Amino acid sequence: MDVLYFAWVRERIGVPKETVTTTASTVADLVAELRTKEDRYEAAFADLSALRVAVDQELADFDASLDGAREVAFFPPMTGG
Amino acid sequence: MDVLYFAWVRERIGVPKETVTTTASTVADLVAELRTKEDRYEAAFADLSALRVAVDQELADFDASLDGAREVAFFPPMTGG
Amino acid sequence: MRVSVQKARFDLGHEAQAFAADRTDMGAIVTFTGIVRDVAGGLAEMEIEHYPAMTQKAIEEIAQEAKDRWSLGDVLVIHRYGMLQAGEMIMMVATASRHRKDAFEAAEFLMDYLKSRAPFWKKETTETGSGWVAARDEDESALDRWAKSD
Amino acid sequence: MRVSVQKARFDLGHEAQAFAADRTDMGAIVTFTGIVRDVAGGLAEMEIEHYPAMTQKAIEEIAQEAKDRWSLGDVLVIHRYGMLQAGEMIMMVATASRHRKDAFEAAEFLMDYLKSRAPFWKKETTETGSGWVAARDEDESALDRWAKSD
Repeated sequence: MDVLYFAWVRERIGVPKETVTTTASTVADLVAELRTKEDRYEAAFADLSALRVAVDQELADFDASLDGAREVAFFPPMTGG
Repeated sequence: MDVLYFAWVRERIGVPKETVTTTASTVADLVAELRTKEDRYEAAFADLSALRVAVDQELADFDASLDGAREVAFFPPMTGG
Repeated sequence: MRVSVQKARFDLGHEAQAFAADRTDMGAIVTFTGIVRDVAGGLAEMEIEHYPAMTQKAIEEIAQEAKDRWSLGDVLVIHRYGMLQAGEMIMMVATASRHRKDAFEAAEFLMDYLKSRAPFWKKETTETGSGWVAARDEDESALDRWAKSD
Repeated sequence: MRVSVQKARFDLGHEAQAFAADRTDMGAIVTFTGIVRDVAGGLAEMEIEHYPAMTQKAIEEIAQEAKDRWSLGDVLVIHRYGMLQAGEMIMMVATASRHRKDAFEAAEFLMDYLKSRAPFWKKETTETGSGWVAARDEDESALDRWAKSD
Protein backbone atom coordinates (compact mmCIF):
# COMPACT_ATOMS: atom_id res chain seq x y z
CA MET A 1 0.00 0.00 0.00
CA ASP A 2 1.29 3.48 -0.86
CA VAL A 3 1.33 5.93 2.04
CA LEU A 4 1.67 9.64 1.21
CA TYR A 5 2.53 12.55 3.49
CA PHE A 6 2.00 16.26 2.85
CA ALA A 7 3.07 19.56 4.41
CA TRP A 8 4.48 19.31 7.94
CA VAL A 9 3.54 15.63 8.16
CA ARG A 10 5.84 15.04 5.19
CA GLU A 11 8.56 17.11 6.85
CA ARG A 12 8.34 15.16 10.13
CA ILE A 13 8.27 11.75 8.45
CA GLY A 14 11.05 12.83 6.11
CA VAL A 15 9.67 11.32 2.90
CA PRO A 16 6.70 12.28 0.68
CA LYS A 17 5.75 8.68 -0.05
CA GLU A 18 6.58 5.13 0.94
CA THR A 19 5.26 1.68 0.30
CA VAL A 20 4.07 -0.11 3.43
CA THR A 21 3.20 -3.76 3.82
CA THR A 22 0.37 -3.94 6.32
CA THR A 23 -2.56 -6.03 7.44
CA ALA A 24 -4.25 -3.02 9.10
CA SER A 25 -7.98 -3.09 8.48
CA THR A 26 -8.66 0.57 9.26
CA VAL A 27 -6.80 3.86 8.98
CA ALA A 28 -6.54 3.95 12.79
CA ASP A 29 -4.91 0.51 12.76
CA LEU A 30 -2.40 1.71 10.16
CA VAL A 31 -1.59 4.76 12.25
CA ALA A 32 -1.03 2.56 15.32
CA GLU A 33 1.32 0.38 13.29
CA LEU A 34 3.28 3.33 11.91
CA ARG A 35 3.65 4.95 15.34
CA THR A 36 5.57 1.91 16.61
CA LYS A 37 8.09 2.10 13.75
CA GLU A 38 10.26 5.08 14.62
CA ASP A 39 10.24 8.30 16.59
CA ARG A 40 9.62 10.39 13.49
CA TYR A 41 6.28 8.63 13.00
CA GLU A 42 5.39 9.14 16.63
CA ALA A 43 6.19 12.86 16.17
CA ALA A 44 3.96 13.08 13.09
CA PHE A 45 1.02 11.14 14.50
CA ALA A 46 1.10 12.34 18.12
CA ASP A 47 -2.04 14.47 17.76
CA LEU A 48 -4.57 12.91 15.44
CA SER A 49 -6.94 15.88 15.84
CA ALA A 50 -4.37 17.90 13.86
CA LEU A 51 -4.41 15.40 10.99
CA ARG A 52 -6.65 14.62 8.06
CA VAL A 53 -6.64 11.49 5.94
CA ALA A 54 -7.60 10.49 2.41
CA VAL A 55 -8.09 6.90 1.24
CA ASP A 56 -7.65 6.46 -2.50
CA GLN A 57 -7.83 10.26 -2.96
CA GLU A 58 -11.10 10.67 -1.08
CA LEU A 59 -11.29 12.37 2.33
CA ALA A 60 -12.00 9.75 4.99
CA ASP A 61 -12.26 9.24 8.73
CA PHE A 62 -9.70 7.48 10.87
CA ASP A 63 -12.09 4.57 11.34
CA ALA A 64 -12.44 4.12 7.57
CA SER A 65 -11.81 0.64 6.24
CA LEU A 66 -8.64 -0.06 4.25
CA ASP A 67 -10.23 -3.02 2.52
CA GLY A 68 -9.06 -2.84 -1.09
CA ALA A 69 -7.35 0.51 -0.53
CA ARG A 70 -4.27 1.22 -2.62
CA GLU A 71 -3.26 4.67 -1.39
CA VAL A 72 -3.56 6.41 1.98
CA ALA A 73 -2.50 10.02 2.51
CA PHE A 74 -1.94 11.90 5.77
CA PHE A 75 -1.82 15.69 6.01
CA PRO A 76 -2.77 18.69 8.16
CA PRO A 77 -6.10 20.49 7.68
CA MET A 78 -6.16 21.89 4.17
CA THR A 79 -5.59 25.58 3.49
CA GLY A 80 -6.67 26.13 -0.09
CA GLY A 81 -8.26 29.18 -1.62
CA MET B 1 -39.62 74.63 -8.34
CA ASP B 2 -38.24 72.17 -10.89
CA VAL B 3 -40.21 68.95 -11.23
CA LEU B 4 -38.54 66.02 -13.01
CA TYR B 5 -40.06 62.81 -14.36
CA PHE B 6 -38.29 59.58 -15.31
CA ALA B 7 -39.12 56.34 -17.13
CA TRP B 8 -42.86 55.70 -17.67
CA VAL B 9 -43.78 58.67 -15.47
CA ARG B 10 -41.92 60.87 -17.96
CA GLU B 11 -43.66 59.14 -20.85
CA ARG B 12 -47.13 59.65 -19.34
CA ILE B 13 -46.52 63.28 -18.41
CA GLY B 14 -44.91 63.90 -21.78
CA VAL B 15 -41.98 66.02 -20.60
CA PRO B 16 -38.81 65.18 -18.64
CA LYS B 17 -38.87 68.41 -16.66
CA GLU B 18 -40.99 71.45 -16.00
CA THR B 19 -40.97 74.43 -13.69
CA VAL B 20 -43.97 74.57 -11.38
CA THR B 21 -45.10 77.47 -9.23
CA THR B 22 -46.58 75.98 -6.10
CA THR B 23 -47.32 76.67 -2.47
CA ALA B 24 -47.50 72.93 -1.65
CA SER B 25 -45.86 72.24 1.69
CA THR B 26 -45.33 68.49 1.18
CA VAL B 27 -44.74 66.15 -1.73
CA ALA B 28 -48.25 64.78 -1.28
CA ASP B 29 -49.68 68.31 -1.58
CA LEU B 30 -47.70 68.83 -4.79
CA VAL B 31 -49.01 65.55 -6.20
CA ALA B 32 -52.59 66.57 -5.36
CA GLU B 33 -52.04 69.88 -7.14
CA LEU B 34 -50.54 68.24 -10.24
CA ARG B 35 -53.35 65.67 -10.47
CA THR B 36 -55.92 68.46 -10.93
CA LYS B 37 -54.01 69.98 -13.85
CA GLU B 38 -54.60 67.59 -16.72
CA ASP B 39 -55.52 63.98 -17.44
CA ARG B 40 -51.90 63.02 -18.18
CA TYR B 41 -50.96 63.91 -14.60
CA GLU B 42 -53.89 61.92 -13.27
CA ALA B 43 -52.65 58.98 -15.39
CA ALA B 44 -49.14 59.29 -14.02
CA PHE B 45 -50.08 59.76 -10.36
CA ALA B 46 -53.08 57.41 -10.17
CA ASP B 47 -51.22 54.79 -8.11
CA LEU B 48 -48.77 56.35 -5.68
CA SER B 49 -47.61 52.93 -4.47
CA ALA B 50 -46.02 52.50 -7.92
CA LEU B 51 -44.07 55.74 -7.56
CA ARG B 52 -40.94 56.90 -5.81
CA VAL B 53 -39.88 60.47 -5.13
CA ALA B 54 -36.65 62.37 -4.57
CA VAL B 55 -36.42 65.86 -3.10
CA ASP B 56 -33.25 67.71 -4.07
CA GLN B 57 -31.74 64.43 -5.32
CA GLU B 58 -32.37 62.50 -2.10
CA LEU B 59 -34.96 59.73 -1.86
CA ALA B 60 -37.90 60.93 0.21
CA ASP B 61 -41.39 59.96 1.35
CA PHE B 62 -44.59 61.47 0.01
CA ASP B 63 -45.12 63.26 3.31
CA ALA B 64 -41.70 64.92 3.06
CA SER B 65 -41.63 68.70 3.44
CA LEU B 66 -40.95 70.87 0.40
CA ASP B 67 -39.72 73.72 2.58
CA GLY B 68 -36.71 75.15 0.75
CA ALA B 69 -36.79 72.41 -1.89
CA ARG B 70 -35.60 73.35 -5.35
CA GLU B 71 -36.08 70.08 -7.25
CA VAL B 72 -38.59 67.25 -6.93
CA ALA B 73 -38.38 64.10 -9.07
CA PHE B 74 -41.00 61.39 -9.60
CA PHE B 75 -40.20 57.96 -11.00
CA PRO B 76 -41.07 54.25 -10.77
CA PRO B 77 -39.15 51.92 -8.43
CA MET B 78 -35.52 51.92 -9.54
CA THR B 79 -34.06 49.00 -11.47
CA GLY B 80 -30.32 49.50 -11.37
CA GLY B 81 -27.61 46.88 -11.27
CA MET C 1 -12.96 54.24 -3.97
CA ARG C 2 -14.00 54.93 -7.54
CA VAL C 3 -17.53 55.43 -8.87
CA SER C 4 -18.06 55.90 -12.58
CA VAL C 5 -21.44 56.51 -14.22
CA GLN C 6 -20.75 56.32 -17.91
CA LYS C 7 -22.23 55.76 -21.34
CA ALA C 8 -19.14 54.04 -22.69
CA ARG C 9 -18.47 50.32 -22.54
CA PHE C 10 -15.93 49.11 -20.01
CA ASP C 11 -13.54 46.19 -20.12
CA LEU C 12 -14.19 43.82 -17.19
CA GLY C 13 -10.81 42.21 -17.71
CA HIS C 14 -8.95 45.48 -17.63
CA GLU C 15 -10.93 46.81 -14.65
CA ALA C 16 -10.61 43.61 -12.60
CA GLN C 17 -6.90 43.32 -13.22
CA ALA C 18 -6.26 46.99 -12.43
CA PHE C 19 -8.35 46.77 -9.26
CA ALA C 20 -6.50 43.68 -8.04
CA ALA C 21 -3.01 44.77 -9.06
CA ASP C 22 -0.45 45.02 -6.30
CA ARG C 23 -2.95 44.65 -3.47
CA THR C 24 -0.38 42.99 -1.23
CA ASP C 25 -2.38 44.05 1.83
CA MET C 26 -5.67 42.61 0.58
CA GLY C 27 -6.13 38.85 0.20
CA ALA C 28 -9.61 38.77 -1.30
CA ILE C 29 -11.15 40.45 -4.36
CA VAL C 30 -14.80 39.94 -5.30
CA THR C 31 -16.34 41.27 -8.51
CA PHE C 32 -19.92 41.26 -9.70
CA THR C 33 -20.81 41.98 -13.31
CA GLY C 34 -24.32 42.55 -14.62
CA ILE C 35 -24.96 41.63 -18.23
CA VAL C 36 -27.92 42.43 -20.52
CA ARG C 37 -29.82 39.16 -20.68
CA ASP C 38 -31.70 38.07 -23.73
CA VAL C 39 -35.44 37.67 -23.02
CA ALA C 40 -38.34 35.76 -24.54
CA GLY C 41 -39.20 37.30 -27.88
CA GLY C 42 -35.61 38.24 -28.60
CA LEU C 43 -34.14 41.36 -27.08
CA ALA C 44 -33.43 44.03 -29.68
CA GLU C 45 -31.98 46.52 -27.20
CA MET C 46 -32.08 47.80 -23.65
CA GLU C 47 -32.15 51.48 -22.86
CA ILE C 48 -31.00 52.59 -19.42
CA GLU C 49 -32.26 55.97 -18.25
CA HIS C 50 -30.86 57.63 -15.15
CA TYR C 51 -31.13 60.80 -13.07
CA PRO C 52 -27.82 62.52 -13.81
CA ALA C 53 -27.90 65.02 -10.93
CA MET C 54 -28.51 62.23 -8.42
CA THR C 55 -26.81 59.06 -9.70
CA GLN C 56 -23.16 59.70 -8.91
CA LYS C 57 -23.95 61.04 -5.45
CA ALA C 58 -26.34 58.19 -4.62
CA ILE C 59 -23.80 55.52 -5.60
CA GLU C 60 -20.98 57.26 -3.72
CA GLU C 61 -23.15 57.25 -0.60
CA ILE C 62 -23.84 53.53 -1.03
CA ALA C 63 -20.14 52.82 -1.55
CA GLN C 64 -19.18 54.89 1.47
CA GLU C 65 -21.69 53.02 3.59
CA ALA C 66 -20.13 49.74 2.46
CA LYS C 67 -16.71 51.05 3.51
CA ASP C 68 -18.15 52.06 6.89
CA ARG C 69 -19.76 48.68 7.51
CA TRP C 70 -17.02 46.30 6.33
CA SER C 71 -13.27 46.30 6.47
CA LEU C 72 -12.51 47.11 2.85
CA GLY C 73 -9.31 48.13 1.17
CA ASP C 74 -11.06 49.46 -1.89
CA VAL C 75 -14.40 49.68 -3.70
CA LEU C 76 -15.14 50.17 -7.39
CA VAL C 77 -18.54 50.76 -9.01
CA ILE C 78 -19.06 51.28 -12.74
CA HIS C 79 -22.61 51.68 -14.06
CA ARG C 80 -23.57 52.44 -17.63
CA TYR C 81 -26.57 54.22 -19.10
CA GLY C 82 -27.82 54.64 -22.67
CA MET C 83 -28.51 52.01 -25.30
CA LEU C 84 -27.17 48.48 -24.79
CA GLN C 85 -27.41 45.22 -26.71
CA ALA C 86 -27.89 41.68 -25.32
CA GLY C 87 -24.61 40.37 -23.93
CA GLU C 88 -23.20 43.81 -23.14
CA MET C 89 -22.04 44.54 -19.63
CA ILE C 90 -24.32 46.93 -17.75
CA MET C 91 -22.30 47.46 -14.61
CA MET C 92 -19.74 46.02 -12.24
CA VAL C 93 -18.72 46.31 -8.63
CA ALA C 94 -15.43 45.18 -7.10
CA THR C 95 -14.47 44.94 -3.43
CA ALA C 96 -11.13 44.17 -1.79
CA SER C 97 -10.61 42.98 1.77
CA ARG C 98 -8.21 41.00 3.93
CA HIS C 99 -10.60 38.08 4.35
CA ARG C 100 -13.21 36.89 1.89
CA LYS C 101 -16.27 37.39 4.11
CA ASP C 102 -16.01 41.20 4.02
CA ALA C 103 -15.48 41.32 0.26
CA PHE C 104 -18.43 38.99 -0.43
CA GLU C 105 -20.84 40.71 1.95
CA ALA C 106 -19.93 44.20 0.80
CA ALA C 107 -20.36 43.23 -2.87
CA GLU C 108 -23.81 41.75 -2.13
CA PHE C 109 -24.76 44.82 -0.12
CA LEU C 110 -23.69 47.11 -2.96
CA MET C 111 -25.68 45.09 -5.47
CA ASP C 112 -28.81 44.99 -3.31
CA TYR C 113 -28.69 48.77 -2.93
CA LEU C 114 -27.83 49.50 -6.55
CA LYS C 115 -30.77 47.34 -7.68
CA SER C 116 -33.37 49.27 -5.69
CA ARG C 117 -31.84 52.58 -4.61
CA ALA C 118 -29.70 53.88 -7.47
CA PRO C 119 -31.77 55.97 -9.92
CA PHE C 120 -31.66 53.81 -13.03
CA TRP C 121 -34.57 52.53 -15.10
CA LYS C 122 -34.38 49.91 -17.82
CA LYS C 123 -36.54 49.72 -20.92
CA GLU C 124 -36.41 46.56 -23.02
CA THR C 125 -37.29 46.53 -26.70
CA THR C 126 -38.06 43.18 -28.32
CA GLU C 127 -39.41 42.27 -31.74
CA THR C 128 -42.90 42.43 -30.28
CA GLY C 129 -42.72 45.78 -28.50
CA SER C 130 -41.08 47.57 -25.65
CA GLY C 131 -41.64 48.03 -21.94
CA TRP C 132 -40.08 49.20 -18.70
CA VAL C 133 -38.50 46.48 -16.60
CA ALA C 134 -40.52 46.12 -13.40
CA ALA C 135 -38.80 46.12 -10.03
CA ARG C 136 -38.76 42.64 -8.49
CA ASP C 137 -40.28 42.23 -5.03
CA GLU C 138 -37.33 40.05 -4.03
CA ASP C 139 -34.94 42.90 -4.86
CA GLU C 140 -36.79 45.15 -2.46
CA SER C 141 -36.93 42.48 0.26
CA ALA C 142 -33.23 41.72 -0.27
CA LEU C 143 -32.54 45.05 1.45
CA ASP C 144 -34.08 43.83 4.70
CA ARG C 145 -31.05 41.81 5.67
CA TRP C 146 -28.89 44.93 5.75
CA ALA C 147 -31.26 46.85 8.01
CA LYS C 148 -29.45 48.17 11.05
CA SER C 149 -30.90 47.16 14.36
CA ASP C 150 -29.66 50.27 16.13
CA MET D 1 -17.31 24.00 -16.22
CA ARG D 2 -13.54 24.35 -16.21
CA VAL D 3 -11.16 23.42 -13.40
CA SER D 4 -7.47 24.15 -13.80
CA VAL D 5 -4.80 23.26 -11.24
CA GLN D 6 -1.69 24.91 -12.51
CA LYS D 7 1.75 26.21 -11.61
CA ALA D 8 1.62 29.07 -14.10
CA ARG D 9 0.29 32.53 -13.37
CA PHE D 10 -3.11 33.42 -14.78
CA ASP D 11 -4.50 36.72 -15.97
CA LEU D 12 -7.63 37.64 -13.97
CA GLY D 13 -8.61 40.18 -16.60
CA HIS D 14 -8.33 37.72 -19.45
CA GLU D 15 -10.10 34.95 -17.52
CA ALA D 16 -12.94 37.17 -16.31
CA GLN D 17 -13.55 38.66 -19.73
CA ALA D 18 -13.47 35.26 -21.44
CA PHE D 19 -15.83 33.79 -18.84
CA ALA D 20 -18.32 36.62 -19.23
CA ALA D 21 -18.11 36.92 -22.99
CA ASP D 22 -21.34 36.42 -24.91
CA ARG D 23 -23.29 35.08 -21.94
CA THR D 24 -26.55 36.48 -23.28
CA ASP D 25 -28.49 33.93 -21.23
CA MET D 26 -26.75 34.78 -17.93
CA GLY D 27 -27.28 38.15 -16.28
CA ALA D 28 -24.89 37.81 -13.35
CA ILE D 29 -21.20 36.97 -13.10
CA VAL D 30 -19.38 36.77 -9.75
CA THR D 31 -15.64 36.29 -9.42
CA PHE D 32 -13.48 35.75 -6.37
CA THR D 33 -9.73 36.13 -6.50
CA GLY D 34 -7.33 35.13 -3.74
CA ILE D 35 -4.07 37.04 -3.52
CA VAL D 36 -0.89 36.30 -1.52
CA ARG D 37 -1.07 38.78 1.32
CA ASP D 38 1.99 40.30 2.84
CA VAL D 39 2.34 39.38 6.53
CA ALA D 40 4.06 40.83 9.57
CA GLY D 41 7.78 40.38 9.19
CA GLY D 42 7.67 40.77 5.44
CA LEU D 43 6.68 37.84 3.28
CA ALA D 44 9.56 36.55 1.19
CA GLU D 45 7.55 33.86 -0.54
CA MET D 46 4.65 31.45 -0.22
CA GLU D 47 4.92 27.85 -1.31
CA ILE D 48 1.73 25.98 -2.11
CA GLU D 49 1.93 22.20 -1.93
CA HIS D 50 -0.88 20.01 -3.21
CA TYR D 51 -1.84 16.36 -3.72
CA PRO D 52 -1.70 15.98 -7.48
CA ALA D 53 -3.65 12.74 -7.75
CA MET D 54 -6.50 14.19 -5.70
CA THR D 55 -6.68 17.94 -6.38
CA GLN D 56 -8.31 18.08 -9.80
CA LYS D 57 -10.90 15.46 -8.89
CA ALA D 58 -11.71 17.06 -5.52
CA ILE D 59 -12.28 20.48 -7.08
CA GLU D 60 -14.36 19.04 -9.91
CA GLU D 61 -16.58 17.36 -7.32
CA ILE D 62 -16.99 20.66 -5.45
CA ALA D 63 -17.79 22.49 -8.70
CA GLN D 64 -20.29 19.82 -9.72
CA GLU D 65 -22.00 20.07 -6.34
CA ALA D 66 -22.30 23.84 -6.84
CA LYS D 67 -23.92 23.22 -10.23
CA ASP D 68 -26.34 20.74 -8.63
CA ARG D 69 -27.33 23.10 -5.83
CA TRP D 70 -27.69 26.38 -7.73
CA SER D 71 -28.93 27.37 -11.14
CA LEU D 72 -25.61 28.11 -12.80
CA GLY D 73 -24.75 28.65 -16.43
CA ASP D 74 -21.07 28.08 -15.88
CA VAL D 75 -18.35 27.60 -13.25
CA LEU D 76 -14.62 28.26 -13.46
CA VAL D 77 -11.98 27.37 -10.85
CA ILE D 78 -8.27 28.09 -11.29
CA HIS D 79 -5.89 27.20 -8.43
CA ARG D 80 -2.13 27.51 -8.51
CA TYR D 81 0.58 25.60 -6.68
CA GLY D 82 4.31 26.15 -6.37
CA MET D 83 6.23 29.24 -5.30
CA LEU D 84 4.41 32.59 -5.17
CA GLN D 85 5.38 36.12 -4.17
CA ALA D 86 3.31 38.66 -2.22
CA GLY D 87 0.71 40.26 -4.49
CA GLU D 88 0.49 37.29 -6.84
CA MET D 89 -2.88 35.71 -7.49
CA ILE D 90 -3.29 32.29 -5.88
CA MET D 91 -6.62 31.28 -7.31
CA MET D 92 -9.94 32.44 -8.70
CA VAL D 93 -13.47 31.17 -9.05
CA ALA D 94 -16.15 32.54 -11.36
CA THR D 95 -19.85 31.73 -11.46
CA ALA D 96 -22.55 32.75 -13.94
CA SER D 97 -26.30 32.69 -13.31
CA ARG D 98 -29.52 34.36 -14.42
CA HIS D 99 -29.99 36.18 -11.12
CA ARG D 100 -27.29 37.41 -8.79
CA LYS D 101 -28.28 35.35 -5.73
CA ASP D 102 -27.24 32.05 -7.30
CA ALA D 103 -23.92 33.40 -8.57
CA PHE D 104 -23.04 34.93 -5.18
CA GLU D 105 -24.04 31.91 -3.10
CA ALA D 106 -22.33 29.43 -5.39
CA ALA D 107 -19.10 31.46 -5.35
CA GLU D 108 -19.15 31.61 -1.54
CA PHE D 109 -19.89 27.89 -1.35
CA LEU D 110 -16.99 27.12 -3.68
CA MET D 111 -14.64 29.28 -1.63
CA ASP D 112 -15.71 27.76 1.68
CA TYR D 113 -15.08 24.27 0.31
CA LEU D 114 -11.83 25.12 -1.43
CA LYS D 115 -10.51 26.64 1.81
CA SER D 116 -11.02 23.50 3.89
CA ARG D 117 -11.58 20.58 1.52
CA ALA D 118 -9.26 21.01 -1.45
CA PRO D 119 -5.85 19.41 -0.79
CA PHE D 120 -3.60 22.47 -0.71
CA TRP D 121 -1.17 23.54 2.02
CA LYS D 122 0.55 26.89 2.25
CA LYS D 123 3.99 27.55 3.70
CA GLU D 124 5.03 31.13 4.30
CA THR D 125 8.64 32.21 4.42
CA THR D 126 9.47 35.57 6.00
CA GLU D 127 12.74 37.20 6.91
CA THR D 128 12.48 35.59 10.33
CA GLY D 129 11.70 32.03 9.29
CA SER D 130 9.09 29.86 7.69
CA GLY D 131 5.98 27.99 8.75
CA TRP D 132 2.86 26.25 7.53
CA VAL D 133 -0.25 28.40 7.47
CA ALA D 134 -2.69 27.05 10.07
CA ALA D 135 -6.29 26.35 9.13
CA ARG D 136 -8.64 28.94 10.62
CA ASP D 137 -11.48 27.72 12.82
CA GLU D 138 -13.83 30.13 11.10
CA ASP D 139 -13.04 28.53 7.74
CA GLU D 140 -14.09 25.16 9.11
CA SER D 141 -17.24 26.57 10.69
CA ALA D 142 -18.07 28.44 7.46
CA LEU D 143 -18.97 25.05 5.99
CA ASP D 144 -21.81 24.60 8.46
CA ARG D 145 -24.14 26.88 6.59
CA TRP D 146 -24.02 24.62 3.52
CA ALA D 147 -24.87 21.47 5.48
CA LYS D 148 -27.81 19.72 3.93
CA SER D 149 -30.71 19.08 6.24
CA ASP D 150 -31.89 16.04 4.29
